[in-house]
Amino acid sequence: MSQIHVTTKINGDETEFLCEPEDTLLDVLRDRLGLTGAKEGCGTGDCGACSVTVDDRLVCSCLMLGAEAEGREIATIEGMADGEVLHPLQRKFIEHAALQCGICTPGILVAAKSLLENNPDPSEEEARYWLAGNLCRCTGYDKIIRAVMDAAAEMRGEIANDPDDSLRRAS
Amino acid sequence: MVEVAIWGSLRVATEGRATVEIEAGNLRELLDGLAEAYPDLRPQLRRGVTVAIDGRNFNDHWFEPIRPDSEVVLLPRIVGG
Amino acid sequence: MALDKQAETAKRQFKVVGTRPNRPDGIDKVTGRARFGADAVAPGMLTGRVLRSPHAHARIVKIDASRAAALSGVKAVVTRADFPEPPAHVADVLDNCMAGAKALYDGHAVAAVAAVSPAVARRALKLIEVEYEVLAHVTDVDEAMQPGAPVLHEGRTDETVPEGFSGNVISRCEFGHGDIEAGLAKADRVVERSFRTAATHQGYIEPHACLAQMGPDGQADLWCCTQGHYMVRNTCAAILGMEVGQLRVTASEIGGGFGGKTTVFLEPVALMLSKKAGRPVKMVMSREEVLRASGPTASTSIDVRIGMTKDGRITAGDAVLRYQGGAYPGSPVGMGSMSAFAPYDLENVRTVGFDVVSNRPKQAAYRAPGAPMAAFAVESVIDELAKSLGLDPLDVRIRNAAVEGTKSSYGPTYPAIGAKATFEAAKAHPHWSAPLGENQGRGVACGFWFNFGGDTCVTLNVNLDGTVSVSEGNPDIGGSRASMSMMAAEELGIPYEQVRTIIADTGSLGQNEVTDGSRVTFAVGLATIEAARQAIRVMCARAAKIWGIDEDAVVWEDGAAKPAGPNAGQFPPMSLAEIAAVASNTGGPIAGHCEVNAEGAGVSFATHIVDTEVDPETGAVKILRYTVIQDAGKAVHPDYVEGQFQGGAVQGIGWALNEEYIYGEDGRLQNPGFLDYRVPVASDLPMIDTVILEIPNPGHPYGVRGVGETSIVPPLAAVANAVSAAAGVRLTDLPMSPPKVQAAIQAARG
Amino acid sequence: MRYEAPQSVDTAVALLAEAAGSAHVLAGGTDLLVRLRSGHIEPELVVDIKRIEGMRAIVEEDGGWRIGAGVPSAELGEHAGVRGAWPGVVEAAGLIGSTQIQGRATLAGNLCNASPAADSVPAMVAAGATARIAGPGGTRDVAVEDIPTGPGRTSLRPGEFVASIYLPAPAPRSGDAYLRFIPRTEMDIAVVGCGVALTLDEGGTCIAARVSLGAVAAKVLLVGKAAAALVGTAVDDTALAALSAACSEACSPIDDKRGTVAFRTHVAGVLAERAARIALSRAKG
Repeated sequence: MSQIHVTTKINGDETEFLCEPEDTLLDVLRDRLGLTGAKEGCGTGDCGACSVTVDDRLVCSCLMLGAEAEGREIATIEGMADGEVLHPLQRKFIEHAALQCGICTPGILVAAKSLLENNPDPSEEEARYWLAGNLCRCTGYDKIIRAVMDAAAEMRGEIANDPDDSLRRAS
Repeated sequence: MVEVAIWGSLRVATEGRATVEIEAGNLRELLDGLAEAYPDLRPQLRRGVTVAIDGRNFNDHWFEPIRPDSEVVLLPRIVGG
Repeated sequence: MALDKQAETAKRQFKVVGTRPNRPDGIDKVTGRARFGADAVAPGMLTGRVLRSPHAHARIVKIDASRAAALSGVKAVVTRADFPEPPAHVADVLDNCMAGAKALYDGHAVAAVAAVSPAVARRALKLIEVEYEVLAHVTDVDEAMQPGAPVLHEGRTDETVPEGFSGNVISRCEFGHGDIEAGLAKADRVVERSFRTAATHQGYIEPHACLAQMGPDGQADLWCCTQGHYMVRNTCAAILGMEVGQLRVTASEIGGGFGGKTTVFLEPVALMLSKKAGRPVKMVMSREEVLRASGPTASTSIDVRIGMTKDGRITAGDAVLRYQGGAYPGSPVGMGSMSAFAPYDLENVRTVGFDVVSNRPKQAAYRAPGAPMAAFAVESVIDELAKSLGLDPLDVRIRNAAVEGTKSSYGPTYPAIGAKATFEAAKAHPHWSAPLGENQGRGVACGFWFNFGGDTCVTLNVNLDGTVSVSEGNPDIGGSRASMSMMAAEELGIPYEQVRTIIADTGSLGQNEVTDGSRVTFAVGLATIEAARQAIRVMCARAAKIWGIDEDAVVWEDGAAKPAGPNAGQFPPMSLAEIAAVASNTGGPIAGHCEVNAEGAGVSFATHIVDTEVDPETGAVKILRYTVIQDAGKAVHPDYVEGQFQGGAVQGIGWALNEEYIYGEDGRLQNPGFLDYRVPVASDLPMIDTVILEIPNPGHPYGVRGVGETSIVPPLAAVANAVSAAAGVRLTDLPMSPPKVQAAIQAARG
Repeated sequence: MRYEAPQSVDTAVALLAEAAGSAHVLAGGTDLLVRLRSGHIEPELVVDIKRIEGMRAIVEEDGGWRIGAGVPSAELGEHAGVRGAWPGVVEAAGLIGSTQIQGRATLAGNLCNASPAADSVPAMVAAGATARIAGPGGTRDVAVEDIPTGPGRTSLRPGEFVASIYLPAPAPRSGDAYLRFIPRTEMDIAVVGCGVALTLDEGGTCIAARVSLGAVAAKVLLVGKAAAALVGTAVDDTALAALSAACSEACSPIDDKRGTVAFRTHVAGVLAERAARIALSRAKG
């Protein structure tokens, strides 16, 4: 069994790795590259916890071979924030308490980012259908959808970033 | 004496009585007193019980005081999820 | 601990408690940095894998692992023969982790390997030869109870079970008071119905995972995702014959539990593999393993009889509950029986419960264990009675509501409770009177849960710069670190941002009960408050020393020590930071700690309203609107209280509509994956509206009640009542999957 | 296991033909990887065909559309031309799994996986789609309904793979639709699926129809009797009732974890009627 040499770009960085032919992209990210933000919740593409984008297309990294990444551009949760500056979705997830345990959160954020890149002004129903492949067992999705819609509004410039948001919401 | 309510299926161990009287000033004395007076209760006491004292549930706290007029109800051990 | 002494006025003005600050672990969790169970690594780590029984019930005649052990890269093979004879209290737990004489369910672990890679481990499993003698099996609760059913264990039936049942009936319990038949005789209408609920799984997205390392000196470290690392330590130590102090367990971040991570599955096996291999061993379950071989909840069969007068007074309530809890004793039927009629003030009430074993995985707790199924049956019959008598279902519930002083259906007399308040709030909610369209129906139901306390330790350290570090021993499963920081900040009078709470390992604090029973905000919160008060006493003493006045003459207000009144002398207040800065000069570091068995938690109630639309041609059910009304005692962080309400409601919706364990004729699980074990997805649901009521728990200084579990109790019945209203026919069999709903409609309409 | 990503059809065919043991074609991989990871298959060779030129392209051909075997559902959904011509096929492809799955899953893969419940297949059958098969003997075109022969089995010969799917140009006044029934709103395998394509004359009479059912037999069915119930009618209630009855009658499903025989049989009729109404309104423009 010989390993395959793959050259790819992950979160903007040129990356090379060796993998077994049967390794999934998720195996490679987690076990070979130390990018453990993507999670394996099912291994069958039914939970979305391993979501990443490949050439800007949202996919389950558990359903793609590592070898297929050759020459592709991959984005994971680890590349979502710009240094210390969180992506608006990340910030809104914290502010809206859109996570409880947090295991589904990386996958949902990657999927939600992909949604807003494809559709900056989704309806609630569009957001719910886009995210239907991301299971969350803690929240009942309510606060997740609110956070996504709020982030979308902010990214469209409809609502100024309100530093007193948490105070306002507490009243 | 403290009056202790016994749940239905446990009454086989208390000669059919729905309540029994035990001399006890706290939870430990109550549990010891029950085992002493009604040896047939011992298997359940070993499996675990919860004791409701005046409407609040206690599992382990031996020295929780019980007044003579306290309402005391024996329950199977309750656990959460 | 006498909690009453701490009870304070509900009128207290809070500064931090009740606000919605960001959680301290938020950034870790939105950036992918948070480390969950499967994210652990150790140098030289091996991969552990489990071989599982393909049979529902089989005697294990022989296991030959020699070929696996000889495979290059295999470093250890473990079977039951490697474990010492366990103490009685963990015997079933060990047998569930690694089968002994018999495999008792499809997926039961029979052997395990540790190897240098997952691929080698997989190959090794295939080389283990197990000779089975396949036995007849039973997975249905009613069939398991019949005389003549295949019996899993001989001699486990206890003294409470009457003659005439199979050996699978382990125990019987009975609760209640009054005279059922006399009560029913006074009723204008009696409804009697039978109900069934399928087993469901907690469905946490993170599979079980652990990393174990055990040295030849007997010292061991374990990293795992669990609801209680102290439980893991105590259980594993007992199973492996270790001293508790030699095993240190660190809880990783936990990706959901809902009760399912309150026991051990992989951990003792990983430790044994590591012991034999002399290297760290990591084990992670696949989703299939989680569903086949962790701890789903019980499936049930329940009969209910309730009598009601024309004006809506319940004259008697009677229920027989049968719960199969998998292959070992311990189904939550006792709690189901106690909770079934708990929201009501009844003169005549009786519940009889049977704990039954069958060839399924050993059940684990699932959010308010036992209660949702019982509430489904009872609340369905109350709904049917109310409607058949032309009464408003909420009026009926208000009419019969348990209140302070009511003798509960399970025995104790209630202190101040919120049952009636949730009914009245539901009645007043605009949702209750909103119009409905064609094929739509509205349902309402109530739920009850006990809530727990238990052993709890908290240490609070005041740092030299005036910040505060809180260490607690309960894994944070939904924002509890934020709540603890808030309660510490509230008590100390400092900003929330100056407090950081961490989850300590088992070597750092004393015993902590698991994160279960909705106990954390209540019990850990109580201990946090007490630890803060202890630190305040120390800080007041230091200020008194500095000022040269009596300790009793110093009070703590707004985060500072102050002289208590003019007679104590004129000194400017000393803030926490000022006292902390000179701690070394005034006696040493300042800390407070609390070790307590925090018993006396307050019960809680919830009422849910739901609108559904049923497609009469296909039986498809759509949830249109959902409102949760629940008593929280005091909502420390309202976002996370709402989150518990919403999450519980949606798990209940899944249980009501589509989630079920499906067993084939062969006794094997047919749907061990998220494809066919159908948990609700985002597009299945509307927003879940919440109403938080605050009826303070007298047993907690801030009035906190547990909120995590009650929210899953009403939805099964609420959705069933709504679907029944929309379909025009009573649904009594969960889940109400489309084929069942369509068949019921077709049967009713002819 | 060996992984190969050939650049040409010929190389792919050679690899597949030469493979001593089990060889599998990798397009979107959403079925293959599940089976691979669960240990249900242990291939000696996996041939990734996505790097072959043309495999990821959608091109117009004789007024219809040729869709490369590597084109994911999501790209199909973004293609205005295909969407305009065969909205039912595009919608069916858009129902395969989640957004993430649609980023990878392909029509050709959905077809060759040969599940009787595959969502895109009844829609393709109703549309009269053909599959272009590449193999050691060159290429051949086969009607989509002739590819699956039973659950997990196809009529492909050793060394062959589906290189593209061709959707013909729809006749004027045509419409198609696909509906499926699942217990949830997303993420389930079809309990029943139904594709309908029909063409009207200028007077509104149906002059051609194809009706296809999924998940009610060992393979996707083309139900001639159901189509006959529509042809020559104005697709009125009477015709729709006859269509519905014909569809139910054509079913020979199984009881399983997803549905009962009675339920599937009943729902096939319900969906056929609903899908036909949508197709009709599309045909009327």
